[in-house]
Amino acid sequence: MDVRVEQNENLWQFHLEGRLDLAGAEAVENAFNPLKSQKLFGCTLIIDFSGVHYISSSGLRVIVACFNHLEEQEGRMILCGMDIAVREVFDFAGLSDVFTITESLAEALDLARTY
Amino acid sequence: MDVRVEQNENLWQFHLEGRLDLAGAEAVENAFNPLKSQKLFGCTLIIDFSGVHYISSSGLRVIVACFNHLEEQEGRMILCGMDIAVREVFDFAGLSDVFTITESLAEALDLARTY
Amino acid sequence: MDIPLRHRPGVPSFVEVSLPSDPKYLAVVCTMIREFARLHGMAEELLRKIELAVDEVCSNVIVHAYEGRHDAVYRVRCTFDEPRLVIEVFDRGHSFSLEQCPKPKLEGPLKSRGTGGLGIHFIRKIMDEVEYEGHLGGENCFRMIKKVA
Amino acid sequence: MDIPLRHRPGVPSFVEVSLPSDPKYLAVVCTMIREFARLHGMAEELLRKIELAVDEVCSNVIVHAYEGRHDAVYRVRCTFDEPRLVIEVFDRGHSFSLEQCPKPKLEGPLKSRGTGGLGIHFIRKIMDEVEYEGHLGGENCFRMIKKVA
Ligand SMILES: Nc1ncnc2c1ncn2[C@@H]1O[C@H](COP(=O)(O)OP(=O)(O)O)[C@@H](O)[C@H]1O
Ligand SMILES: Nc1ncnc2c1ncn2[C@@H]1O[C@H](COP(=O)(O)OP(=O)(O)O)[C@@H](O)[C@H]1O
Repeated sequence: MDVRVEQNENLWQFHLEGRLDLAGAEAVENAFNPLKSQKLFGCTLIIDFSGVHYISSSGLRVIVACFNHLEEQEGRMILCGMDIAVREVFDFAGLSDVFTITESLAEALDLARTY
Repeated sequence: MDVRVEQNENLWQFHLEGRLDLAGAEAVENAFNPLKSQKLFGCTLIIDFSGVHYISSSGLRVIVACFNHLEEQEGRMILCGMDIAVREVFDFAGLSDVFTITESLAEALDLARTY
Repeated sequence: MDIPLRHRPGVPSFVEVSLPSDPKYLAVVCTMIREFARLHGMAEELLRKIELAVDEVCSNVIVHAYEGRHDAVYRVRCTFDEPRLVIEVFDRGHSFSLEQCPKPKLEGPLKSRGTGGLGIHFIRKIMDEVEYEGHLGGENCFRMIKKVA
Repeated sequence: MDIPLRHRPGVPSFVEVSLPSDPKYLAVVCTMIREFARLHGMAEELLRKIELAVDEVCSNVIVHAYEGRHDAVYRVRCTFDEPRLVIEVFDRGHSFSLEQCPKPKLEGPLKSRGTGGLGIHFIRKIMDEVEYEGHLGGENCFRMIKKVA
């Protein structure tokens, strides 16, 4: 699992690439670490799944934990670029309606601008 | 391994799809069976590898056996559509200079017409 | 398209793999079981589900049975007993009670749902039969069956 | 890009698979060993070669050691002992003498080359070390090592 992070003022982008299984979730958790020491009020965090073609419950868990942390601090999260396999697992877990999900990264960036 | 056979007068086409390992070689050998009862003098046989991304020595063996049979009967063989992985194995075996090999199926068909 | 393997009497249709309890190797066992199931003619959509179920069981072995240790060993055996695909995962770690696993909350605000419980939920949703035999000091076995006819 | 697995002392880096001597399952073991090697950072070109070497050894077990029987069982073990990738194939069939395998003819007209001998040729070409231990009545072991540093 490779995570590329981009930050521009209050917009964070996490571009994930690889399997988001138990091993991948550890890597993503580490990538999220810098967020812990930040004020996230008013921030938007985009998680770009276009490089992810597999996710397990361990992957969901780390996304949910980050979402909860953001909500507490009144930040926002947008998920984008999910393929059908990844989307299916979010559906399985009843999580598709909880998150803000866009098809493409471009749409996610557009949406972030309107916040 | 799936083999689609097309015959048109003295032009035979074998379109291979799948792994050409020991299991695949058995399937190809079966597909070649009808050739045994044919007069192959003046025939051209095109083997289209565009659906093959793996070949082992078992795969080479069945191609070589068919080539030898054709030569005896004064027929011709053209191989086409090999990707780099397949081509590498032919090279390894010192077989690339023995066979007539074209990049594409279109080129193989063109060449067959000139015989 | 490949011709799916048919069960021939007397020919065992199985594959068994042993590997360390390091999360990095989950991809190895998943890839292998997926290929085995693919050979038996299962469609992509089903392959994805089977892969997820295997991954969830193995992840639980690593995290719960072996408490996150990476240097223990577990075993996955996959048998095609037409029309049933049987997958068994064996470990020598802590056992648990499958029946007493609470169901996860899948509705309402995220905060109220709590974390965890999704793995077993996925497994039960995907597979037709799920059972677990725990053995103190011996091998535990998590067995799941998918009918694919 | 994934970060390649590093060898951590005390953590075994291996995977071991048992499977029937049916040619259909060659794809399963090849896919698995390829994924194991990929995890350890090996490049695509090397993965292709390793896959070929494994396939050739296993094909020989099926065709020669087990005389084409599909219902015997063999075992493949792959260990990463940095920087060496060690692959061992165990069978309980006929043994042979690796040293006495004749080299194939790779030049001249096809007719004059004869068939066979290519498998061992490929294996020797790809791997850095190749050895074989035959045991009457016990397990034979074909071992090959690739240095990947
Ligand atoms: N192989 C196992 N060994 C020991 N305990 C397990 C095992 N699998 C599951 N459990 C127990 O069942 C619970 C539910 O598992 P699961 O649904 O996968 O959710 P999670 O792993 O996220 O808690 C776990 O929290 C654990 O207590
Ligand atoms: N695992 C094995 N068990 C028994 N004999 C073997 C084994 N591997 C190779 N051999 C012997 O070595 C010879 C050369 O093998 P190989 O180079 O793979 O060519 P081929 O299998 O095409 O003959 C075989 O013909 C066989 O006699």
